[in-house]
Amino acid sequence: MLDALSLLLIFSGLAFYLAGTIGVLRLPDTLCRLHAVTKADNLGLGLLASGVLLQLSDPLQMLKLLLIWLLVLAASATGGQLIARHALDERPDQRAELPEDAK
Amino acid sequence: MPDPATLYGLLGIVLAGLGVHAAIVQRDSIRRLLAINVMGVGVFLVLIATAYFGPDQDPDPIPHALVLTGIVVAVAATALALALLRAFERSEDE
Amino acid sequence: MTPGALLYLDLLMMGLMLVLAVGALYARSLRHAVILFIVFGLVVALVWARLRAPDIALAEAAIGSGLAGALLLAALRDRRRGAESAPRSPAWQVVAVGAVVAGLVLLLAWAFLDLQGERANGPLADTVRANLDVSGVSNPVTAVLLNFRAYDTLLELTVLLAALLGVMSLGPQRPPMDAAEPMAAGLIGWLIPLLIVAGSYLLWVGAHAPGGAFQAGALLAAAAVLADLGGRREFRLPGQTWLRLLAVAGCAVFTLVGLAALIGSGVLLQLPPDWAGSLILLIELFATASIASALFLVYLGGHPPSWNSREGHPDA
Amino acid sequence: MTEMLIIAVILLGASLALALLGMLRQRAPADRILIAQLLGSNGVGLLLLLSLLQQQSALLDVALVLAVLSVVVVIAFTRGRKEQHNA
Repeated sequence: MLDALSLLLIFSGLAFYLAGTIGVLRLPDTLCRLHAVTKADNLGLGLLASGVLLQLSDPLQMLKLLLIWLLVLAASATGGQLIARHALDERPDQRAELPEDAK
Repeated sequence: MPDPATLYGLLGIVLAGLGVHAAIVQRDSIRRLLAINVMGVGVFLVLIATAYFGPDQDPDPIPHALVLTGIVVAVAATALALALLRAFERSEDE
Repeated sequence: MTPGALLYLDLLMMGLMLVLAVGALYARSLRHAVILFIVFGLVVALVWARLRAPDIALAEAAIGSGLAGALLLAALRDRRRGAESAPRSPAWQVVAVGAVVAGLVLLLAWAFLDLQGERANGPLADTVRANLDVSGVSNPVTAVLLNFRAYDTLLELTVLLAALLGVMSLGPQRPPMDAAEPMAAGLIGWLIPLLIVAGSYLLWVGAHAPGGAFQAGALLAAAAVLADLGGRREFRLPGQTWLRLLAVAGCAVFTLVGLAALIGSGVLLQLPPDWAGSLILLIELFATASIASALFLVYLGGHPPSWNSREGHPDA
Repeated sequence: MTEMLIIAVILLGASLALALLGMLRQRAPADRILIAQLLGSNGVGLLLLLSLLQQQSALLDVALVLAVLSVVVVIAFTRGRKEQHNA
């Protein structure tokens, strides 16, 4: 039962990872690809990590898993911003397509 | 079914070969440094592959310790080479 | 688990490594080449994990990719724009060298496959496992590094020190970076304590699980490099004189312990089994500090600015 | 369970490889930096699955270090460029 639930979570996580990859391959510009990678992969990792969590018995390891997920979440949010700004510095033309308050 | 140790070992040899080739063919010194580092990874890969005995068996710890040492020495050598390069470029500017 | 079941994963990872290596070696733009090399290092760390070498995966992620990457990117920043693309050898040389190297690779591959038949989990590995109780630690890699082959590790610390001396004698440090924009600074601000905690954890856990002085030192050095990237070189770091002292301390403590063992047992670096655990922890503590400060000082790329005035010829 | 985990690991590896190769086609440097971010999240997932599969809890530590270091790499990339513009 636990195994089945765990696998369900892991495979739903995989679906999000795959969606992120398809986004990377199909989306037209850097900012969209950035969006695909950060959003899909964070959800994917969250689901996958909860699936793995069910298989662990040591509370310390569970805590570590939670820490890893929070870290990736926070890091990709800020890291994504940094990369986006970097992309805009390099391709100022993309800035024109942004909504007014994001410039 | 090919054994992963054999596959990764062969890849290590190929990577080392690519590193040697690029180290000779490339003229740019930073590129040569990259090449020497890729060569090193190839050698490490051969070592770790020979230490691997399947998913259920503990690997041989001695090559692991060797490679760990090797990684630190490689980065120290890279740093020294980059400092030499910088000193050289500075002296060329003068 | 059925052997060979992960074959498809292996093939994927091998393909990736090859593509990234070729990219890192032959990319037209040097900047792309460096980025690809760093990404290559991250993939290699995954491969180490796959080959049951977590000790090395930790070191590769921290040193092979992180620190080496920071060094190379700093070197790129130093370069003049015009020096971006030095010429490559003429095509006939590329092909000729390629043919010779291909021959060598085939020869080596043949030798490797020939030896592969009689490969066994060697007698040395059995010796290590049989003597693990007297080593003072239960992680076999740490036992080899700090007890059975302590010579190698002592000499390795010396190599690191020699590299540091070389770097410091070659010229002044890079000027500090500008202060980072608020968002990057915020990210750096909470990553640094996390790296310090993770480093201390790896040092402690190294006695019985993957981790130890090298990984811990590398993470601490990464924390210092991050502070530098944020434009705050002196941010709560020990002063540079202290860093230099710490860089020597690892070698010094290691040598002293080795000499004490020489007096006690008549053999240099032969740790007494009852004390080995605590002595290894002592050595590792100082080795961690040494590795961290040496790697950071090496990253700074020269001697401190205060030395210029003392020499009387400021070279800027 | 083990068979399903192996399938999951291979799928995740394929996703990682495809995304990396797709990213390599892009010319913009920002896309290359995105690769580090991508390796952070996908690599961490791969390591978690491998830790279950190989019964090696140490791979959780590797996952943690990979997650932190991929952010360090992203910062080093983005900082690097800024400095070059100012120079």
